[in-house]
Amino acid sequence: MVDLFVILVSAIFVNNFVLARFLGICPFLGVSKKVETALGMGMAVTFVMTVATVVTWFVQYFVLIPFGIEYLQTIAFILVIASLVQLVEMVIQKVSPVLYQSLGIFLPLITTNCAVLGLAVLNIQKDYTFLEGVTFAIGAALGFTLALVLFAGLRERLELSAVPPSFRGTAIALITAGLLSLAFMGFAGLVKG
Amino acid sequence: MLAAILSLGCIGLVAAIALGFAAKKFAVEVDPRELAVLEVLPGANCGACGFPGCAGYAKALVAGKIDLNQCPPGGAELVTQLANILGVEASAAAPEVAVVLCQGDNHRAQLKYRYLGLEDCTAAQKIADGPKSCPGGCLGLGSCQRACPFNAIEITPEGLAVISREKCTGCRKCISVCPRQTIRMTPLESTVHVLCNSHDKGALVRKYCQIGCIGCHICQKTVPQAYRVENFLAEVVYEEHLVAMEAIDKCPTKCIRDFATGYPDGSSLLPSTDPEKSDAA
Amino acid sequence: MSQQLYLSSSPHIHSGETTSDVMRAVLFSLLPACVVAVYFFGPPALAVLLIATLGCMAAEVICQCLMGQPVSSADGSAAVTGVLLAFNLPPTSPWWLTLLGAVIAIVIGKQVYGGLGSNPFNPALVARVVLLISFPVHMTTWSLPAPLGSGLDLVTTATPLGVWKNAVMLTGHAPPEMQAGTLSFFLGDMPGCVGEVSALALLLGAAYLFYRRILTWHIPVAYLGTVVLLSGIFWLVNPEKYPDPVFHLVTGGLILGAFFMATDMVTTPVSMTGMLVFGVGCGVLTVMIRLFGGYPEGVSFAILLMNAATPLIDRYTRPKAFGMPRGEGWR
Amino acid sequence: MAIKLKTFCGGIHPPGNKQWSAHKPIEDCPLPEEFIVPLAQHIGAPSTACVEPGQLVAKGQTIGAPKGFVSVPVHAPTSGEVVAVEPRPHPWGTSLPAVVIRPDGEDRWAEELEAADPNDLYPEDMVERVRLAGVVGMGGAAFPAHVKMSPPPEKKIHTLIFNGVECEPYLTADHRLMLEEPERILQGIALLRFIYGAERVVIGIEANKPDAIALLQAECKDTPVEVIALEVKYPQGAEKQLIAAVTGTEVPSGGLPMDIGVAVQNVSTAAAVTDAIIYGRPLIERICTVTGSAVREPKNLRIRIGTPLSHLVAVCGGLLEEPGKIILGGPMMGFTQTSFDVPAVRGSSGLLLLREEEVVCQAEGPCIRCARCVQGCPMHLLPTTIAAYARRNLVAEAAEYRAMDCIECGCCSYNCPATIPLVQAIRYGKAAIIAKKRALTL
Repeated sequence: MVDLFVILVSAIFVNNFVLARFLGICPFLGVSKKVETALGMGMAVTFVMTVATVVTWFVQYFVLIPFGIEYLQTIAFILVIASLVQLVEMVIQKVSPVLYQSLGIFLPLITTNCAVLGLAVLNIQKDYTFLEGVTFAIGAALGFTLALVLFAGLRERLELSAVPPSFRGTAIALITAGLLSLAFMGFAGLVKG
Repeated sequence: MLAAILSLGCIGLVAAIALGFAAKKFAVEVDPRELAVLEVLPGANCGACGFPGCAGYAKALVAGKIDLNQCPPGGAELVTQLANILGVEASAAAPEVAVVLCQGDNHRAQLKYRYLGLEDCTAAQKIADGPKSCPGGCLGLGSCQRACPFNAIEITPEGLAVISREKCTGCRKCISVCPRQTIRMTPLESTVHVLCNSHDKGALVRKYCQIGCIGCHICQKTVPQAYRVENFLAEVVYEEHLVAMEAIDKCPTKCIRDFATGYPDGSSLLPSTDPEKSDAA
Repeated sequence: MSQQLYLSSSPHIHSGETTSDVMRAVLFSLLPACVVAVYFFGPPALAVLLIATLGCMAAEVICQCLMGQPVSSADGSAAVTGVLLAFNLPPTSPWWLTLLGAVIAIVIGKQVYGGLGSNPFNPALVARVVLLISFPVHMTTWSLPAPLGSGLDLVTTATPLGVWKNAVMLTGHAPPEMQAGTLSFFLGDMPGCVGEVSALALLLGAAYLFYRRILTWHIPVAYLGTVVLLSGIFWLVNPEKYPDPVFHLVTGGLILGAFFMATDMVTTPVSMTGMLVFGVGCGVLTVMIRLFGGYPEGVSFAILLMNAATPLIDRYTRPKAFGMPRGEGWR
Repeated sequence: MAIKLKTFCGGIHPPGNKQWSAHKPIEDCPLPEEFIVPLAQHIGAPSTACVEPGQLVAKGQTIGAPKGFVSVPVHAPTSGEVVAVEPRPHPWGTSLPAVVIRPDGEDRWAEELEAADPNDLYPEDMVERVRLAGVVGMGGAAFPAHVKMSPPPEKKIHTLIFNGVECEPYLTADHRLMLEEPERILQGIALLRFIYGAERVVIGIEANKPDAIALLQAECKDTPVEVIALEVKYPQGAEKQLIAAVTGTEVPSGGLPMDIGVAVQNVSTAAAVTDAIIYGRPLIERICTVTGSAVREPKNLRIRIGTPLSHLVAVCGGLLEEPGKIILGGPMMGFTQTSFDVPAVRGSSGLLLLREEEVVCQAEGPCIRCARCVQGCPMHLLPTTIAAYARRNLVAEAAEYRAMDCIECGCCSYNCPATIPLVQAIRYGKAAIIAKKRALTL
């Protein structure tokens, strides 16, 4: 139990996927203009990450290892994740057109998102059990959502402030992301994970 | 090797089946014409059409609810493209630009009081009808400038809005925010305008503005077909703009202006040097 | 005659207190701590204070000139940032470190966001954290206080929090000698950053700000209350390993943080509920980082993290508008 | 022992500046050379002129007929000749139709006005007499009183509050009225109580008028009317804040006081109701405080509606210096005027002349989020956020932050260290919200 908690806290705060591991920067910058959209994206990522972890774990331990083809890990994972995200996209488009519209082109981006692939690979590297892996995935996704929502809040506020023209848009977003990442350094050493 | 190929192939197959199934089960109907229309629209989402963004306009177009010429930034070219996609006859709109019908900046026009507060024309207009004595004159607080999606409007240091004819796309955003209807849409080909918006009697106009139209009819007497005077205010009959310049020198208050020869004083907008554009005719 | 009249929207009278009045009051309230700093750390502390303050003001003027904006250093906000930055640096900081901090605070922390009022993070803390991460050695070299006239040289040592953290890491329990000096810590006789050492001087300044109604009680009370409560629980559970709440209060930058850094108006929520949430958040994060984190001191990081959360807090803690049923649609 | 005075949450404490005129007894203002009686003096449809240039009118004669239910007639302030019916500068800022009357000096009452014994009247008759007399809310908003007095039958009024707060700085008109003519007010209160059938009747007075509180308390000793002293705080006299202070209940957002069974009337409205019901006299005069540092001798004047401001200034000994601002109403919610040519109207509780150096003309600075506007807002809104959205034309966001609940009291702007014109920005946003709603319903 304690182990799982440590994994969770570590993935959310200490080794935050976006702000400490710098994975998934593209949606972090792209889908963080509005808090609502960020929440939607966060939920989509949480879902994808969790499902991807489950599937890749099974692929790893029931397909790749038994057949001795671990060297195909990357390509197999990409294949699985890509088709999975396609599936999610179709479902969302049908079930919630509003959410689909606000997530826009970034849903397909989860397909090739290094955060998801990175998570799957890290899971295997760290020799996590199935339960640990899922916990790690949820933690990572929550961390991603946390960073995304915090950042979206900041950007919404920036919209109302008098940022000099040359810094408007992505420039100031990158600076803010840097400062946010600095603040997250405070969690360093909180738990060894 | 065989195991690798087989297992990857199997994974691929499973994924393909799942996707194929989902494509059937969760298919969403999108009118292909809508996508095609969206493709050709400028994508500025300026809202000039009155719909929320280009996607909204595309939807309305495909539904056949409106005319094809509601997108000023797209211009005539877009109208023909849209007509091709939607299979309708095109009715091209003549290109238009917005013009500020006022030259009464803070030096030339009288102020009735000193205004304190929000830098916004609509807000100032609510306080005793705006600080300018002239009821139609430009307040120069820059509401149109902030509304312009194309940065085509500047406010001169003397407090007058000036619209660049090169940058203006005719989107009408400025018109909707101007509380005094000082900005008008005019045909791009006509460069001559009576730059005044006051319907007050000549004597009153003289009192509060050095450069306002006093309704003296001299322009109309000089070129009868090119000017119309109503309620003490002259107006160019734009169909006859070619001969309208003849009256420019005759105007006693110099409120008729030919933009082909440059912008009002104080504006940093350079005189139009492109011969194509200045004699667009 | 009518041309001389002013017309405007109501109201037509004003409290008379302007932004620069507020900034001046904050500067004034920081004076006692400045005096104590110079008393305990001598000329080096004075140098840090001067370089940081003048550096910030100069950086602001240069920035605004370069960007073609009207120069607004007269409002005093850059000076406040400068003094607060100096308060967050060790008295032994070399001049270039201080100056770099000043430039980071003003340029990255404030001007790129559009100047006063637009920055989401406290500029002084941004600079401190950047320096702490970039120059850990310089930023964690502390010296024993050597009161003016005592003839002592500045001796390199560690802060009480640092000593405690080291002891816990090495031996698993608190160093016995640390529990003794609460009163001298309170007066400022401890190694630490320029402005954080004397809780007494800081409280004096804070009292003045309360008197001027520039501070409200919400953030400091929520912050300190949370720290006392949380550290008290840990202390009761294991007094061997965790220090008592009073130790937490008087050591490190907690008082400075709670009254002067976490209350920076620009980077904190605007509603009362929001301020309470902000304060509690700061408290929790501070205790967590102090007790379990890699850094001995967590105040800066805690405040920066809560700064980041401020827009969200603002969003979800809107006051209940007059005439709205409690807990419906609003909040 | 200090008793905790009733009040509301939020608000500000601007300097009262009432000492200049608080001790000055009400003086009758002599007739000016010319009256300018605007046809629009109340919220609702303006009345239409029913006299012509050249016609002779008597004091109290109807010169403007009401148009619709939310509208009241306009009466001649004195006897004389109608000189013109034309647009004239109006306190609201634009030129609006007005009847210009040159007095003949006789000040002869019209014959059609009849006194009545209130014991013979039904409440409906009383309301009708109030309507015909053109009585409006005299606190400044000038909402037709008869509309307020005819709540729909399902909205039973149980509490009737009389507003003697006068929280606007400088103004002392209501204060003097309460001191000098309490019987007129109390008669009106009795009549209104009868009309509404209210169980509880309260007069709320700010604690800075102890003489008025003592006097009215003594007068109301054996009546069911309570006189309550309220904490000195602006905007204690705003309708919703007054109700909150007296009853402890909040008027629902977007609703009216009648939704919680409360009605509020100004004390001077009560006095006007007495005149209308008992004497049949229309609303042609009111008490107006002429004050400010640019006036030689601040006074409380009983003025006729339609008196030009220049005349009021002359009666008060003229100007000490050219004013920087001419404000009709109080300094917190009054309207600045372009000249002294505009007339005082029914809602004009004061004329305030500020010297040029008193005018707040500091350049606007950036918002430092000090939250003073939030702490001061009596409606518990976030003024800085609403203003920021309104200025960027983010109408939906401004509406979501409840811009429409703003009562424009000015507390936020008063407190703002950056001198941001918050009220003006919010007002702008409100106009945009209304325009958008209208566009959507069309």
